[in-house]
Amino acid sequence: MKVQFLLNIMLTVVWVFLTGSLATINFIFGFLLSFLVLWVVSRNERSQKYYRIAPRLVGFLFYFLYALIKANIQVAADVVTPKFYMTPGIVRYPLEAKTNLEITFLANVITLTPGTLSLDVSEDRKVLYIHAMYVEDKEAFIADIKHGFEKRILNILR
Amino acid sequence: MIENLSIFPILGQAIVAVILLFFWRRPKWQRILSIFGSSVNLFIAAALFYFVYEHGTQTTQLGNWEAPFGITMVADLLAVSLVLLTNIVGFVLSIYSNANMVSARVKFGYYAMFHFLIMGLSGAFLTGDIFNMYVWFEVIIISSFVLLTIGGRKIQIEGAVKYFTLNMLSSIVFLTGIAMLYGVTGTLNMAELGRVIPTIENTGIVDTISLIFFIGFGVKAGVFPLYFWLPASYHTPPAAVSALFGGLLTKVGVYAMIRTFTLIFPLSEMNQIILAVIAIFTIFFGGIGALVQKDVLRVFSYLIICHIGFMVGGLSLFTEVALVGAVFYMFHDIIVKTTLFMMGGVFFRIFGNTKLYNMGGLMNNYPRLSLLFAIPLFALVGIPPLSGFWPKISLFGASYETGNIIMLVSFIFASLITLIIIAKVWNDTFAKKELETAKLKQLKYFDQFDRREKTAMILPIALLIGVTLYYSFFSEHIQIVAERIGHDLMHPETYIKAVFPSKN
Amino acid sequence: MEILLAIMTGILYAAGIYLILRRSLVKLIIGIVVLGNGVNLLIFLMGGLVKGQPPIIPKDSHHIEGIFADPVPQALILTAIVISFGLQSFAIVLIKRAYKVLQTDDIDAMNKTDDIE
Amino acid sequence: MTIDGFLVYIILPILSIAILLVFIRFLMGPALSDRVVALDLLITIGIATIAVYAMISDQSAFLDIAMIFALIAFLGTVAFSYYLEKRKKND
Amino acid sequence: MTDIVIISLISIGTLFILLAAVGILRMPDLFLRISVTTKAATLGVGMILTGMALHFGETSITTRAVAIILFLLLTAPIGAHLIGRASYFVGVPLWKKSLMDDLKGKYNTKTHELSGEDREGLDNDQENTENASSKSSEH
Amino acid sequence: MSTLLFVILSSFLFGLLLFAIGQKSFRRITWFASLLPVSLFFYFLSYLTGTSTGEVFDSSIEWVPSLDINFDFRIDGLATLFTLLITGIGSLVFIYTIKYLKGHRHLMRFYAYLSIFMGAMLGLVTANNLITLFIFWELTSISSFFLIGFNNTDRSSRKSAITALSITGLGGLSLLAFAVLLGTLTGTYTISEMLQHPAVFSEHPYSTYLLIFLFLAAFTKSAQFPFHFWLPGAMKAPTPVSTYLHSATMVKAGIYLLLRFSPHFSMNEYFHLILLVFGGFTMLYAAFHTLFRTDLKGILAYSTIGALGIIVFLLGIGTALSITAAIVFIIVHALYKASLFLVTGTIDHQTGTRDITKLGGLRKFLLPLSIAGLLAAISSAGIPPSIGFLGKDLIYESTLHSPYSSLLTTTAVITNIFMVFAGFAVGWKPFAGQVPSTIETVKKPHFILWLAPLMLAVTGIIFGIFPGIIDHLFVTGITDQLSSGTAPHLKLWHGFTFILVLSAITIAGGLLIYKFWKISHKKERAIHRLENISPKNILLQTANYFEQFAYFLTRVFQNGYLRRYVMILLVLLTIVFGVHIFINPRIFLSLKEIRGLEISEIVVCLIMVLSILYTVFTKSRLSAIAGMGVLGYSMCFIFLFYSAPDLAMTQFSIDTLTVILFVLVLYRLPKYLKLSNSTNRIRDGIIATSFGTFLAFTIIEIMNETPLKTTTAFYAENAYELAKGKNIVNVILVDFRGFDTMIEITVLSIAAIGVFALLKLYLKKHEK
Amino acid sequence: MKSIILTTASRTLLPLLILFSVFVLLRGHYLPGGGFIGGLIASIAFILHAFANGLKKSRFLLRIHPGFLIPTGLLLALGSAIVPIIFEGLPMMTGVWYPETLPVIGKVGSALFFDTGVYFVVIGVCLTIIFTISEQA
Ligand code: NA
Ligand code: NA
Repeated sequence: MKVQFLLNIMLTVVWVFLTGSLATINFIFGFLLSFLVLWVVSRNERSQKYYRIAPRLVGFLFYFLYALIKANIQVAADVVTPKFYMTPGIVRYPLEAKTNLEITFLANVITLTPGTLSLDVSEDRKVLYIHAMYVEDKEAFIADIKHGFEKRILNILR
Repeated sequence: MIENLSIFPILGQAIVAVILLFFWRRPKWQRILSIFGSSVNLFIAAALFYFVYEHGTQTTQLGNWEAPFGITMVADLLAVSLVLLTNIVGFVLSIYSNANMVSARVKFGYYAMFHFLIMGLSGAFLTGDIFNMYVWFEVIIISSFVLLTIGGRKIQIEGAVKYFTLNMLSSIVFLTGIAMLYGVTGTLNMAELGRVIPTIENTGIVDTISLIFFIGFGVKAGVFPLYFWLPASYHTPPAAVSALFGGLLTKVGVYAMIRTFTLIFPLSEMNQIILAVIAIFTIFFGGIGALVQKDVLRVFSYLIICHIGFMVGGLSLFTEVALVGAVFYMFHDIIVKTTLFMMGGVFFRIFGNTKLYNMGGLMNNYPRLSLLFAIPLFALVGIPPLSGFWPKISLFGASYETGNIIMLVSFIFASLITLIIIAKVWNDTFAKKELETAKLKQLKYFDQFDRREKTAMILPIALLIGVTLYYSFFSEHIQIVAERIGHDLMHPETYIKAVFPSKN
Repeated sequence: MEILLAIMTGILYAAGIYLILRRSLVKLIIGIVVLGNGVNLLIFLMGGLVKGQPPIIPKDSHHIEGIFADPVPQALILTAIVISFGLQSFAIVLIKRAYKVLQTDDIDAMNKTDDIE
Repeated sequence: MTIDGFLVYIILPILSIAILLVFIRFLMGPALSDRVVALDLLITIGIATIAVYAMISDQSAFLDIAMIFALIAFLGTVAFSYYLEKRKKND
Repeated sequence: MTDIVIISLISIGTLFILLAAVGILRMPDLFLRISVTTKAATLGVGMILTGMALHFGETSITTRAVAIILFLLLTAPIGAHLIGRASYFVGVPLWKKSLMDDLKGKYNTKTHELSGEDREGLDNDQENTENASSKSSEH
Repeated sequence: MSTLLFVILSSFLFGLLLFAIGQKSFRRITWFASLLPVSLFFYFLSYLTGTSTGEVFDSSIEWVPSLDINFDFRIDGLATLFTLLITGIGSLVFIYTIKYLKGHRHLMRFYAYLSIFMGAMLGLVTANNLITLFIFWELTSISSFFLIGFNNTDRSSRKSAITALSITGLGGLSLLAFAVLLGTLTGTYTISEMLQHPAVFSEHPYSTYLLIFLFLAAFTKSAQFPFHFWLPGAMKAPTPVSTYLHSATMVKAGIYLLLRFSPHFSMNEYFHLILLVFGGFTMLYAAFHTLFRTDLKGILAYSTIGALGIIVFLLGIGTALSITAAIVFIIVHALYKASLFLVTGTIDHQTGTRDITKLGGLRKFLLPLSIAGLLAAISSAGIPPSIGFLGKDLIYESTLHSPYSSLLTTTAVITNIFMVFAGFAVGWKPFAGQVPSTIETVKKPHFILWLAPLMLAVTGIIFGIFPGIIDHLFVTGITDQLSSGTAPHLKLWHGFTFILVLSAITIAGGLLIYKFWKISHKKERAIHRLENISPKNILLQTANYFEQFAYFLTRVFQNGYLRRYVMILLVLLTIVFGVHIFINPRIFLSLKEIRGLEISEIVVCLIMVLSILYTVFTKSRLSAIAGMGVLGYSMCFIFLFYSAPDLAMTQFSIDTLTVILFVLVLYRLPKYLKLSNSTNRIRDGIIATSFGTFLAFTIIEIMNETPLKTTTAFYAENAYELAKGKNIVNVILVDFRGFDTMIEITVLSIAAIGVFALLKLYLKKHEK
Repeated sequence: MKSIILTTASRTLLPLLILFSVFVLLRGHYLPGGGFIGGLIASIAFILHAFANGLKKSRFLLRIHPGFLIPTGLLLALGSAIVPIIFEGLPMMTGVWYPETLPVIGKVGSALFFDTGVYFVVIGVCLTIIFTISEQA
């Protein structure tokens, strides 16, 4: 129920963003509309925990931006220089994340940072296969993600 | 109410069609609703016809936007006559479909498509806006396309591919013409176009655009050398569909030609020659095509083409008398061709196929049916005083009036070859001895039909034959209507005045 | 730019026509789609080209002043696009059905309709 | 230099060049996937172009186009991926 | 002052986009192209949109810019993931200088199921598809 | 309703009524059917007193006044003569048929056709409105079609029926052309009123067409060379039909028409000349052909053609005398020929054969019939005191008093010699001599079967003995009406004149031939060898070639190849644009503002061009679709650059959807083969390129036009105030032109339902 | 396609897209958008859901057969067009407006209902087509 409510609020915010009108009536309308939409789209959605999102979310955002820019520069250097310095490969990454949401979040964030691409999740949801540009040291690469993104994401989502 | 009068035939069909869509899975209900809806619509169309006949052209300015700002629907006598005929055909075919259309097809929207198609036809006749006409044409194409392919067998699909491609192309051509017309005139209202076009200095481009329209409509009308889709597809769907197509679809093209070439681009001498040449070739190729066919439905298909030549030829002569003939011929052809294809359905039920060499014995086994069927066949030939004869008087007369003896000879050729072909059909289907063909086991044979089904098959044919006979013996009525239409067509001011009551 | 777009329209038509004249049913439909684009561009051109002035009445005004793009062709194109979409989707499905029934994509193999037997 | 001038004479040309480069990849392929990726990137750059163009012509209405691009562009990618996998399965 | 911020945001964004474009052209295999492009372009577009929002300085436009960025952040990685996965699946080859391929042989080609077991050199019919020319994958 | 109209319609109604009654009930009332012609005969007889003195009876009922087509009837001398022939011979035929076709499966149908035919024929000869006349004319052709094909299961009957219908159909259409032309030129369809426009018939430039159409109509109906051949074929009909239609009445319709219009054309020299030539040739040709037939009806058919030729020939002479001769000969011929046909019918009915070589000595079994045959033969030979003698005398008198007297007289004499032969061959030969061994005995016929021909034959003799009857009743009045001269009075005996000598020569010659000429199958076959050059064969062969040509042409054009169909359409369009460009080189630019090109626009266009080329030439289907997608997306940018955000959005979404659709559908299709050869590709490329080029030029030309866009201005002014919307495009879509949108969503709905049905509906076989 | 990532993401995207589609629908009268594009976006939302979760689940989600939306939308559009005939005796499709301006939506009139009808028809059409094809595929 709570999840529904949170989602509802989230969508209301999106609505307000979309319409760009901060009037109260718009919030109410957005809320009602989101409610309706959620009613339309939710069947058998299991409820999840959504507490404590806000502060960690902000922290995460900054970390993400940092990673994004750092990686972009690394890749940029490789792209614009004539020779390729990269050492690409597909890495088997054992997942800590359990739920679909966690996995998806993680996978997307990994994909969004330059140089890495989440290819697929195994059937048993224990392994994420990642294509990466710089994997000279596989263990270091895995650890980097483990302590970087995955930890932060799980902090937010759990 | 009067403001909306000319929209009612469209609205009526639309409502019936939408309601039918709600009864998706109930064929029985659909059948009843369709017949009921068709009869209501027939009544509406008749009332509209009567009103227009008595009180002159009616217009509906949709959205209450004065022309040319909105879309104007114009119910002049030509349009309402065609709408009335369309609804007559629709009514009888909705009865006929009872026996001809299996429930499986009905469950997949046959009746809704059917009413949408009739709505499209009515719309195309009534609209006074050239782009709106395009949209109606698309309704016609897509619904006929669905009707053509529904439950598609091999040959149906093949025919549909041809039908689709050429008709789609014709729409593109039509739209190209509309775009260019808009580029030149800045308006889409047909009455306004009629006023603006004569003021355009660059007459060359206007002529070219008019020819583009001609080609676009020519495909729909089935003129030479654009008719190829027609014989390739008309014989493939079930009889009720063929009948609807055979009677009405090509006529929309002819109607559009008549409308554009009288109202928007009155025929220039050059275009008159082009139309005349095309008409003559249409007659010739339709005639010889029909002559060599061995399937009765294909014979009828080619005859459609051949007879389109009468209408286009009439238009090309471009006098009032000629248009009277063309219009009268069109009225006649709608009814008779529909009847013929419905008869084709009966043949199919009796013989299991429609090949001339596989039929026979109808006259000995079903004498009264034969007598009934003889009427449309002879009407088609134009055996006087049946309906096909009357317009020929005007058409022949117009040929003399314009000194176009070649056209006259073509008309004679068309009549003669039709006569020979129908005599052949008669001999093969009716007169010849019945062949010992094994009755198709997978087909419900005519004699196995119960009374209701037989009535559903024969009654609509008889009704249309009644209309034919009315044409034949009360041709004065039709002639008067045709003459008024001919006069209106040659004097588009009346049309323009009806659309712009305040100006002028 | 007008000339460039006029030429583009010509190219679109030409390409559409060329594709329609191929033997593959798929190419035929693609050709019709391309032709549809050509028609749309043509309609668009016929309204006259105006840059950066969409036919939308400004926020605080009750009507448009000055130069603006002709909204009529735009409305026509919208209608045309939608209609073509309907027809095209049906045509695409027809390919599917045709392939199922006829086991071919070759239009030239579909020549049985006009046999005189 | 005004922002408009800067956008018209520097940014738009660069974006156009970027688009061309991506389009070359689209033409080169070699695999269908390469084309799909190129298509996706083309649309993304298109969004940027729209944003720039909205600034140039001072028409915020154009942003809505960008919004639609952003939302549904990737559906094409989804479809092509679907296609690739389905095909493979049917082989 | 804002102008400078705007111009630099837009310029950097544009450069990132150019980078993505060059990247997609230069990178030797599909996965690298995906890796390079999705993010660079997203970042670039994001920056341009931010610049634009600043330029207009209206709430409604800012919100829309934010919405677009959100949409992109949501959809871009999913698209990349899907096409990458599908491409791997149909046998689009890795760059020959790639160091490793942990995914090799993990797909069950019949059911598309992906195993997570870390076993190597098991029965794999991936071999064939990998060497298949990229052209054949198109048809 | 006038009585006359009712009388004519009664025949039709009677015919239709018979169909309603049905075969079973009809058998019981067969006799009743004959009441119709008999009572009609007496009805028309009642007019005779008036018409013989030149009185005319008009009646008129409006039918289609706006076309000036009405039931105008006029009974004058000519009409009375024909109505009496029609109803008189009709009565005998009706009665004769009762026994002749006794027990026939479709007797009802036969009487129905016959009644309808009689009505049509009566209408034809009494109509004073040319269109009405035409209507009845066509009805006679149609009833003839049914009667010839009466034995509908017999292939050759059906074929003959079609041949006859085709020929007479052509004539009918010519008659219509003739009628409409006359109507156009004179402004009326009333035949008698047309006389008031004499110039039309001889001086008007269209008078040639008048002649052509009139002659086509008359010659086909009245079996003149070269259209005569349908008549021998028509002998497939039961003999009463041959008697009635193909000798006594219907074939005379053409003659009637010529007679009716001979006053109109009296000033047209070609009218007479052509009649003379065709009539003369026909009578010679046909009379000669009688020598070679072995079927009694075959001989009769050719002698009928000959007789019709004689009448046409007489009309061609065009004097009062010759018209008198024609009138008399019509009566003569009707009487003896009907009689001979009925005699033949009875012989056939009793012996089962009509082969003259197998018949002989029948007088032993069929004495009354043989008397009828002999009397008819005498009349046909023109032996006094039969009316035939009178007729022949008049013919010779006419030819002798004509410009080319020796030529015409010789022709007439030769013809008549053969006619004498033919009369005796049919009327007497089967009864004379020995009974051949093939015939053992012949059953006595029902008395009607000999009484009917006997009555006709005897009438011929009576009229011969008392020529005053027909002179008084018909000839004088009609001749006065139809020609400017006065008719001679009929006499059996003119004294010893040159004409008598000619008569003697004719009779003697004919009898000599009869005596010495052996009719045999061998000779018939011999003449059949000449058939190759007969009009019949030439025409049938032409028809055959035409059909082959038609087949060929149809296959060439309707060849089943969609691409050809498409190509024709496209080439036609290309020509339209091309001609426009070359005739009207207005292209080069007076564009007021040619905007500068921006790099982004160039790039978009470049991408468009490249993606088009890619779409066209790629070898992978999916890549083509991706290319198509790029093309659509580029279109979005054009829409974007030129102020159409709605379009850009829609284009983008639709494009994406279309791509998805394609992708979903296509993955099952086989490989995209390169199917066309390079010649085709080059040809198509040329078509496509020239079309595109011409179109581009045309577009540039149109862009120079600056129309006044009042509508657009109105929208800009009122979209917000009146329609409450600011996005004008959307306001147009939902309000100004909302109806388009309404229909558009209907189209979409139909398409969706269609897709659903197309993919889901599979019919079982019995559900077709 | 079995992808946990796509499946999960689609659950977020679905409401987002539908919300967006309503947004586009409502503002059409003032800014680019309208029933047609709105309908397209909504159907794309469901199509995406179908790609990610399979047809069965999408159908289940929709509750009704998408084909049912077609006549519903048509009836709505038709109704809004007929209203002026029935109630005011005006020509068909004449705009009938509620005099007050409502918050968020703006002016409410027959045009809005018409556009909503379009919206439903488009959803119905797209989903019918795509679902039917996918089922057969
Ligand atoms: Na990455
Ligand atoms: Na409105």
